[in-house]
Amino acid sequence: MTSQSEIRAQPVPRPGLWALTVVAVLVAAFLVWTFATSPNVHWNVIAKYQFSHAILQGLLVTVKLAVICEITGLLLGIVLAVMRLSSSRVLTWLSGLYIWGFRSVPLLVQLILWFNLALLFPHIGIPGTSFVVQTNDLITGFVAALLGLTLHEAAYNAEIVRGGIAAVDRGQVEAAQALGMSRGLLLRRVVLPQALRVIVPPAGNQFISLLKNTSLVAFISGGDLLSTAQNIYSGNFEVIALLVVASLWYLLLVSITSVLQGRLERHFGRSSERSTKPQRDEPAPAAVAGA
Amino acid sequence: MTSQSEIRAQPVPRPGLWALTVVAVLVAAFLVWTFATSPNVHWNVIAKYQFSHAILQGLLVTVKLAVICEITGLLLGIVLAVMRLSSSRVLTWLSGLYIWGFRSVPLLVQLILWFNLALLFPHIGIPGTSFVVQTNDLITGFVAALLGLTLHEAAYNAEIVRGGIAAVDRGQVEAAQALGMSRGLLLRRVVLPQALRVIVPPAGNQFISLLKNTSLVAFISGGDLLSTAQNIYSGNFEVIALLVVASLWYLLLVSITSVLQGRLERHFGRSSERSTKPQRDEPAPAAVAGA
Amino acid sequence: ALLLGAAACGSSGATTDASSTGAPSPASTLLPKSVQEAGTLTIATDAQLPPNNFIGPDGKTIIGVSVDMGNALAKELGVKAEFVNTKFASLISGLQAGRYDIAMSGITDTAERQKQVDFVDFIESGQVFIVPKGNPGKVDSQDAMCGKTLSLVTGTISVDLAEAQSAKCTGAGQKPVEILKFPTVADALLQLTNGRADANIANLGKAAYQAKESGGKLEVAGTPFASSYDAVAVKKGDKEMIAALQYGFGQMLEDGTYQKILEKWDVEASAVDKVVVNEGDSLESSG
Amino acid sequence: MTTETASSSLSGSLMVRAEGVRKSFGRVEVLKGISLEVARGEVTCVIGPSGSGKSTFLRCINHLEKIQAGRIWVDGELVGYRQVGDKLHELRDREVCRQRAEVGMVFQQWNLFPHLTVLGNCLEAAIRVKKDPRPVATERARRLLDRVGLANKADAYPRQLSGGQQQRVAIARALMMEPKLMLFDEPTSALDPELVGEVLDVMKSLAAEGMTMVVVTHEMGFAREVADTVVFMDDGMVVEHGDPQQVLLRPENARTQSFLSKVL
Amino acid sequence: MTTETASSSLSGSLMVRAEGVRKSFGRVEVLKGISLEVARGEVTCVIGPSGSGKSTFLRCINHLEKIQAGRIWVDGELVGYRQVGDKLHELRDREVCRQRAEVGMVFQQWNLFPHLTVLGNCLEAAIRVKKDPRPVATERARRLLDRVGLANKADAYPRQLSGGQQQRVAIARALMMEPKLMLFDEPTSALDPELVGEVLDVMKSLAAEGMTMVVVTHEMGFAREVADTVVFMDDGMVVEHGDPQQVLLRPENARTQSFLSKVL
Ligand SMILES: Nc1ncnc2c1ncn2[C@@H]1O[C@H](COP(=O)(O)OP(=O)(O)OP(=O)(O)O)[C@@H](O)[C@H]1O
Ligand SMILES: Nc1ncnc2c1ncn2[C@@H]1O[C@H](COP(=O)(O)OP(=O)(O)OP(=O)(O)O)[C@@H](O)[C@H]1O
Ligand SMILES: [Mg+2]
Ligand SMILES: [Mg+2]
Repeated sequence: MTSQSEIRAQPVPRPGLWALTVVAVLVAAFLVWTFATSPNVHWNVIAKYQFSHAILQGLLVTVKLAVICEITGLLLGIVLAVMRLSSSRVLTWLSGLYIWGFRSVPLLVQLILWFNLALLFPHIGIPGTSFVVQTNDLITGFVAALLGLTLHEAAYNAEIVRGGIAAVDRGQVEAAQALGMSRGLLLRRVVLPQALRVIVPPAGNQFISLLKNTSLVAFISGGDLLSTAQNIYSGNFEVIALLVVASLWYLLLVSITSVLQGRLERHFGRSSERSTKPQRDEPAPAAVAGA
Repeated sequence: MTSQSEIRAQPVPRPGLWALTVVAVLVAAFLVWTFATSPNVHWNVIAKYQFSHAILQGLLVTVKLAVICEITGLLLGIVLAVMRLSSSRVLTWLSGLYIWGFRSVPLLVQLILWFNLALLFPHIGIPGTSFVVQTNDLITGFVAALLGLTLHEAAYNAEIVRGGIAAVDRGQVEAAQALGMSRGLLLRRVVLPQALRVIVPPAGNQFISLLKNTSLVAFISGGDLLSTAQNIYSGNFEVIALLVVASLWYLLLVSITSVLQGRLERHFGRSSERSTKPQRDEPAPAAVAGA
Repeated sequence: ALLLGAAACGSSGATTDASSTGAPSPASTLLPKSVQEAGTLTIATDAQLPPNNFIGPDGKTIIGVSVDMGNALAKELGVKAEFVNTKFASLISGLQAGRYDIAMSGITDTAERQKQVDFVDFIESGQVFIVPKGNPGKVDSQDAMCGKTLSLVTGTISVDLAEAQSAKCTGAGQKPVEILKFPTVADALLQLTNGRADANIANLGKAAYQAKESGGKLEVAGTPFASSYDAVAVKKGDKEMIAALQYGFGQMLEDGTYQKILEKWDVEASAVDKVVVNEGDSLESSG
Repeated sequence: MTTETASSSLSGSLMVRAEGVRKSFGRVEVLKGISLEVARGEVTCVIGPSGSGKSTFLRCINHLEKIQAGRIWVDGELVGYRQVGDKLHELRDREVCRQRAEVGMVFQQWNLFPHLTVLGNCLEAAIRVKKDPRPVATERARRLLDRVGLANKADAYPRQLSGGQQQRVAIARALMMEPKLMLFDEPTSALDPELVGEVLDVMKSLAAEGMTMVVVTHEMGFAREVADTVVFMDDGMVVEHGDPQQVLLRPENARTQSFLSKVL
Repeated sequence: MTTETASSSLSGSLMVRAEGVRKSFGRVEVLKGISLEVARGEVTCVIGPSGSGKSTFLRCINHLEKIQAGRIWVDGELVGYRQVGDKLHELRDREVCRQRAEVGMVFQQWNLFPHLTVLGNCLEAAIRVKKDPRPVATERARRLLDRVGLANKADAYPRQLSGGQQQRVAIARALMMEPKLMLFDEPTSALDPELVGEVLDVMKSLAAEGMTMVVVTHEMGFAREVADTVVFMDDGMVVEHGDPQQVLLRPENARTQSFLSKVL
């Protein structure tokens, strides 16, 4: 009887989908081709600078700043998020004030203020001791960049982490409390590992923004990737070529980030899946949402 | 019997917390005071420019661009997120490609490429018709800014929305499907309203970043708030004063955003709370997390 | 120099179809047809460089040498000048994309840049130092730069000069020049006020103006060295435009408009006798 | 062709007909050839140990899962596919939705929409899927809520209700679509014992009115009282089926016997 | 001062003593003066309708909720406060944690840590709170898992287990802390009937070994068989308490009677 047999159904024809795909691929190919063959895009210049010492130096600065400030900014952000969610009014308020202030002041302004701290405090010393340094010696461009980027990232990451913590099931906290775990312990061992599932996608965004934001160190004489490219083109006027050089490196950096982000998401998504049913490997939660 | 009586316990003394608060308030007060009284901060200049026509004009450009591109970027981002999570490989891949590309290329580069599209296509026309326009006439600075910012925001928002959708309970989708809701309907009426709870905090971040990112339109001769301030200080060398002017406006903009964000969070957080118990008004999920 | 003849050619070509415009002035027919038709000369400038091109005290109008020169030029050529404030990156790419007709932004003519655009050189000036009041770093000559910190603007020839000097310093067993680079003049000069840097290098006209504007915090030091041309940037090979500009400048030099503008901004010392094309390298080699 | 005609004629009196339904998740086969017939107006209770595939089978009837082999008809219409000659064609989203709209489903975890009021939960699909005018839908919703004893909760949000109340709203929501068939997946197992009665009462009255129902349940009392047929599933197969007296009180199969001894 | 001495002497044989416990959420009073005594080694079952405050009371014993009036002592020690003269002082986080560590609690929704394996769930608090050396803790964890019949699941993640298995892990996790008192909040109500037995069996064996337990449950069979005392709560008050035979079979209070008639 045929109706007993395996189901090998004709899928619903999706001419629209295929048309869209073909159009998208054609458009992308056309853009890439036009770009690649345009006489206004000087590939010889791009080739010359892609691996030049100055650009690589800038790349290094960008990566170094971004990685360091991601770590420090995330740690400070976690502290701020926990303060924000704490039961102490004072801490909530302090953290709210910080987040408000550092999300408000443009990063550029912050960097310039830190770099020029000597305008406000020519010397920094510890009162009562003879320890006094010239502010300008203490706050080098790199230090100013670290400070500015860390404080800036912390404010944004605090919001992201707060969202993640709020999404963790309350039962988890109570179970940990019932086992006698202190607040710090339950936060570190129970809440944060589970919050990461929600935190990772926006944190990925934020890190990529950070990679780009390093270019503001140009204003404090730091030589990151993008501003190195800008420095070079302001000398030789090869604007498009140098921007392509920088963009290609960014494509690489973002690719690496995306791969890492995907790994983290799979790692935390897998173990954090709540399930009331045994041994069920749920499919991606919203495969249902699409065409 | 005393043990029957109301509990009015002495709270645990928290000298550390109070010390922290006092130090934080003192430091903040000291910074504000030093800043306010520093001879290097020219309050008369700040007062002169705070409400000057040029600055207000810049503020308007910033707000206009940010609001329009938040809307367009969020809508496109939702489409991309849904594509990303769809069961169609092709759509998933197209959306992934888009997100990768537009998160990678620095916004600055995108803006410059759009603005100078004429380098690649001097004329734009519809083949087969006589409709042809000069690309430079079509792509004004404002159009280029809208294009660039929208496409950029869409990529970031797509990731945020994807995270939000993934956090919605699968049972909700199935319940909607079982009622015969089509994919579009269940997405609009069931999934997205609930995803917003997780989406709002990072989306708030993203909008504030967008407010700041409008300053890149300076590269395509748009006059936003921050670059107007920069232009002015280039002429009169009042760097700090003009940056303060811009920052004060940003403080106002971010305050408004934060208030709106808080409202949205409360709105969506309230109704989306899952609860297996009747009539329980759960306290903020992680008030437990703090000191 | 190489383009002078070609420019003449171009101008004669333009004359033939001048009949289409309403303006009978022979000068207006020199401009490329598209500019004639539009009636405006679109000039790109990065308004962050006083006294050449910067935002006036009202906070929005672009003023300066470039603006006055551009307006006068346009008048000579029978069109209106329209200034667009933009950052350096789209100054050049916009020129190449045909969005702007010319760029006037205190641009220095160098051999390397001539590969991308053509220059009509109309200001010649040597470089001097801008230092904090009293010149605490004692930077008053190129050799005095050794071991000192200079805060410079990216993309200006001052960076090349400082780097060359730094090499000389180390060659002579002295400390190198420490170079900080900033996107705008204001950001660079702030480091002099802030005490982080000892000097900035700028051409004489700009330096004098900036010292004056600083309200006594900064002053000019040293005698001018390393002369260079400030130029109008024109899309590479736009011979008609070059010819038109040369004609316009020629008229302005003749009737004294040119000198008056320079005097207005206190930079008359930077005047040229004759406007030339792509001659930047000739001064560099001599400087 | 013959099959098509055969099935049509057969299913004249049948609301659900399943033939050799197989379903795997990855490499694990969860349903191993389920055949079942539910006549119009009949109540069928499905019992069986956890993991035996009861929920999966119910979900297949509503095409929430795609089956790998076999066929399911609801009211004579093939679920999820259109047969043209020998070939099967997947139905479009729109058609699948139409089929699902005609079948009501109540889940164990109720799954009310938390962002809508009780009334909103009831109206949503009626207005947007069934395209009822709002006044008509509201009128029906109030009648149904009254019937499940929640007339006064129309404006409450789900989180303000007890589990038993939420489950009754879920039933009203499903009934709003005026389905020809109701599927219940352990509708009382997440409820406190005291609340179970409320929900079972509503289901009994539905059965009494002649609604065709397939109910996965562990409430043996309910099965005995209401079911026309009891189906015992184990390990993806129908092990025993028949009228409740026979299956529940005199089971033949050893597995059924051991299961019932634990549950009763 | 007198109270202090009185309570100390009284509680010599008492594991839990609650006196006039009141608890409100906002304006709603949920516990309206609960007094209760649980002797060492005794099993107390708390029954009552939904919303009567059973869970809230259990949570108060573990100081997961702060009470507004009254006192609770566990093993003679005031929960959550230190009394100095007439004045109460809140305990520091560290001391509250120590008190909680001595009381095991098993929730209705089991609440295992999804990111840790079964063994990891058991070890976490033992190593980090109780400060047992890892080998000692691992050794004990394996013994306990063996005891609840899950020795072979040590490396599985919670989501790979059935509900009954997860609940048994939750019990093992609580026992890892070697508590003097175990609190169970409807430990079987989220389980399928077939799985309930597994969990009740473990609890019975615990009771047999003399563990003091307070169990909120709807399993009347269990209460009858295992409990030394049954407490019936309604609307935030203890309505009836006594030995199971009396409360369950010959309830005096009308509310208890009506409740039991529905549940049994
Ligand atoms: N989406 C899925 N992916 C993988 N396995 C699944 C999925 N859904 C169900 N299963 C597996 O299929 C089997 C049958 O599951 P099903 O939920 O149908 O059982 P059940 O009889 O309803 O059990 P219960 O009484 O626990 O609800 C189980 O082993 C389950 O783990
Ligand atoms: N955090 C809270 N905020 C507000 N109200 C609460 C909270 N926790 C409990 N309640 C209310 O207190 C009352 C008692 O709740 P509790 O959970 O203790 O009841 P229960 O007897 O355990 O009921 P069930 O059998 O449903 O678990 C209920 O009306 C509940 O809505
Ligand atoms: Mg099931
Ligand atoms: Mg309870």
